[in-house]
Amino acid sequence: MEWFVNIVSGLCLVIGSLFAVIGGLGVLRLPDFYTRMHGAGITDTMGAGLILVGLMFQGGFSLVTVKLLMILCVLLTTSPTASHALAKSALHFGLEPRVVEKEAGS
Amino acid sequence: MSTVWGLYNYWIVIFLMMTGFYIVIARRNLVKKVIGLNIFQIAVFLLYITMGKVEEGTAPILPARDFQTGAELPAYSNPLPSVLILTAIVVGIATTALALALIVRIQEAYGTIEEDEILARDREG
Amino acid sequence: MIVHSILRIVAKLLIPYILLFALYVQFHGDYGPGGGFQAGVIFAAGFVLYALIFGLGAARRSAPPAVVESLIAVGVLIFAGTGVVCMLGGGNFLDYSALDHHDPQHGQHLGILIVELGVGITVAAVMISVFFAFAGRGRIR
Amino acid sequence: MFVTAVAAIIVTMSLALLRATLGPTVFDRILALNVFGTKTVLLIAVMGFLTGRPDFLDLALLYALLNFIGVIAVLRFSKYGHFADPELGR
Amino acid sequence: MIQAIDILVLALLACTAVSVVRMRSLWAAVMLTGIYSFLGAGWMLVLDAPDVAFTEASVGAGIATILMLSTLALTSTEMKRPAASPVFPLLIVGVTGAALCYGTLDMPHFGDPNSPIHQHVAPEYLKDAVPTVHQKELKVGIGNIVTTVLASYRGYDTLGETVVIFTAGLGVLLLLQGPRKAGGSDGREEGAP
Amino acid sequence: MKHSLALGTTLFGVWLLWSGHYTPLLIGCGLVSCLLVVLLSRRMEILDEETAPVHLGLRPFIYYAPWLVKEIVLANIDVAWRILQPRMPIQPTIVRVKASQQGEIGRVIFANSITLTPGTVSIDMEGDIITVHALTREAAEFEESGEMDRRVTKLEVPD
Repeated sequence: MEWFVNIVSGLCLVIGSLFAVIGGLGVLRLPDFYTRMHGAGITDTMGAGLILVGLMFQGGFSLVTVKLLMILCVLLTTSPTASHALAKSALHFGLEPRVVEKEAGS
Repeated sequence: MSTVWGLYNYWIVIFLMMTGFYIVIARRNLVKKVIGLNIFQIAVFLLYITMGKVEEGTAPILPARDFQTGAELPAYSNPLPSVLILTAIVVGIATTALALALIVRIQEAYGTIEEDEILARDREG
Repeated sequence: MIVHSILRIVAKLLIPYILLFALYVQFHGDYGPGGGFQAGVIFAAGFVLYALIFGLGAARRSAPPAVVESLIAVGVLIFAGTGVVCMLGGGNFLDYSALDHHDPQHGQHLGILIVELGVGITVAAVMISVFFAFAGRGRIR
Repeated sequence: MFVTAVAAIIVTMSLALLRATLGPTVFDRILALNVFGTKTVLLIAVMGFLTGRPDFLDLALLYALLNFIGVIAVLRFSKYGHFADPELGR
Repeated sequence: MIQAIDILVLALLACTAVSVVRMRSLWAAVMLTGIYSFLGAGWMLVLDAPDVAFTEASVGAGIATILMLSTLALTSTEMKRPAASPVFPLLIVGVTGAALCYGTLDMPHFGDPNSPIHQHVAPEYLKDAVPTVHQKELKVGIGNIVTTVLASYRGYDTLGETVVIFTAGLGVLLLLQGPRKAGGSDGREEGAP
Repeated sequence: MKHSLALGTTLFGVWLLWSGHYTPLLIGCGLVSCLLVVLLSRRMEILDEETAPVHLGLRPFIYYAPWLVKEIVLANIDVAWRILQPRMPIQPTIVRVKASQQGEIGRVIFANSITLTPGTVSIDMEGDIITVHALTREAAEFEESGEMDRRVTKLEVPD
């Protein structure tokens, strides 16, 4: 049982780390501000989520796990709100998103 | 080689301090100077904390047990630097607020926060 | 007109928990990391969030500046007053063992708790009123 | 595996730092700040397990709560240039 | 391994500091200061000082950035180009830094348990003093030594610090709440006392 | 009053979960703290059904969260794959989505869910029209299909 939990939590941690780095790459590589937000979204959901879930497996049934769960909840509430507020003020500031025409085929 | 890694922390901390120092003496903008002071300040905090660390040590909060194995951890880091720096941080932000308030007043009195312009206006009388 | 309803609702959800977290940090200073200094700053941060979302006027209505400014002094008085009570109890200034003659440990514990409370009140009040002072000052062109 | 996580977090932090330095707009910097805050939360959480003392998760919780305030403050400032008006919530 | 993390985080700190120097927009500089403070707090946690990390975290993320930004809102957000050449300041900074680095050669190495700082006072706090104050708590099994030292052993010191904060707050209020000199209110001070 | 009670109970539960030390002194401190926070919230006028959304019950966690997690994971893999490719095959698109929820909080859940799913970010919300910035055309089409909207609306109205 012990080794099973270890393997699962290890997997979560490693995959989460992978997604965090990919999100970071996205923040760096993507062409304009609005697309970069999607990169940040990856680190905030999958990266943070999987790493915290991996740690929860390590924590077992204890208050530590509860705290990790709360951190996850707070992150999942605040990070989209912050993103939304950020995008909204960028839009009102006059930063035009670069979009492809809807009719044009890919 | 062990010298390099053993003293690496001090060197980086000195580098940070000097960065802050450079901002304070080379930049004319008063807010930027306060930012430089802040960087210097945090570098000093880091210097103290570095000295308090003991190898194999753990945070000075009892009981020091490993979460998973339950084993007693061998040593505590030094609590004294923590105590000194803890109060210093809050005092630091209070004094920073005072400095910023002074800057706001300077802006209102002189219309600028660039050091050379303030001095020039003073010379004019 | 409700413009930033998402921000407003999430702030409404979060503010009570930030304030509670500050109080938690305040009272658990003996057991884990934390204490008056940290708690005061976090409490003030909760108020700052309120002021940022709902405006300075609303924040001033819910925490009148006169009350906050007098709390600055109250915190210091609690701290120093504890010391005086210790002296009245026959000990030295700030020697909390004198707070409880039968059980000096309990006295120490109580003294630390009260003193931290004083620190927390002062820090929170100073930070809130400093923020009010900065934010309330209009710009001069 | 904790080490992998810490390494990945630090790499992400440096990527975000690069974005904060490069800009080009103010909003890119704020985005980088936000990502950086999330990564700090994770770093603190993982460090707690790495040193065997996860009792300090309070710190991560604190960051998760306060990072939001920082971002909102920056936004508010970028939008209105001052703090006095109550428009944001109305 | 702690050492490896330590090296990486410190390198990031140094990079952040250098970018703060290079930023001309005060705005961006304030934001990078926020990042600097984040990293500083993380590093303090690595070095077993959770209390300090806690304080730095709450101050850096909660208040410092906001105060700086509100100052910028009242002054200006752009810095004018430095007029003087950077050679002279660099020289001063370089010489000072070199002297300090020379001084570190005599310092105890990082984490050395035999360094002088661990020989006096602190052992008394840790071994002898803590159980007497927190005997009851020790049996239960809990006690934050930092708080104990802060509030009990160094109570005078802490009282002094509190008074300093009190005075600084008073100073800010005196500076900013007085009558305005020129220009007058532009109507933004709604709800002022 | 109902909301005060709900908020106070939740806060006290959270305190107990955070604390981990159950001595009379600390529980007393917890009660006082919760009371203080509730009083302050009332004073701040932030205490209503939005602060303590009792009317939603546990439905969001049981019916909605698992589906959302599935969507988030799928979207994550898709976006990550696109970022990793050297040419980055993205087609940034802007679409407008109608939110059919009645209450504010339902709309907030909807907008935040959109943002949480990588590949789509809600960048503006006026009335019941949410502007969504999508990284790819597929993501945009998914939002336009309105499935998420229906699921969030169901949370508000019990069947």
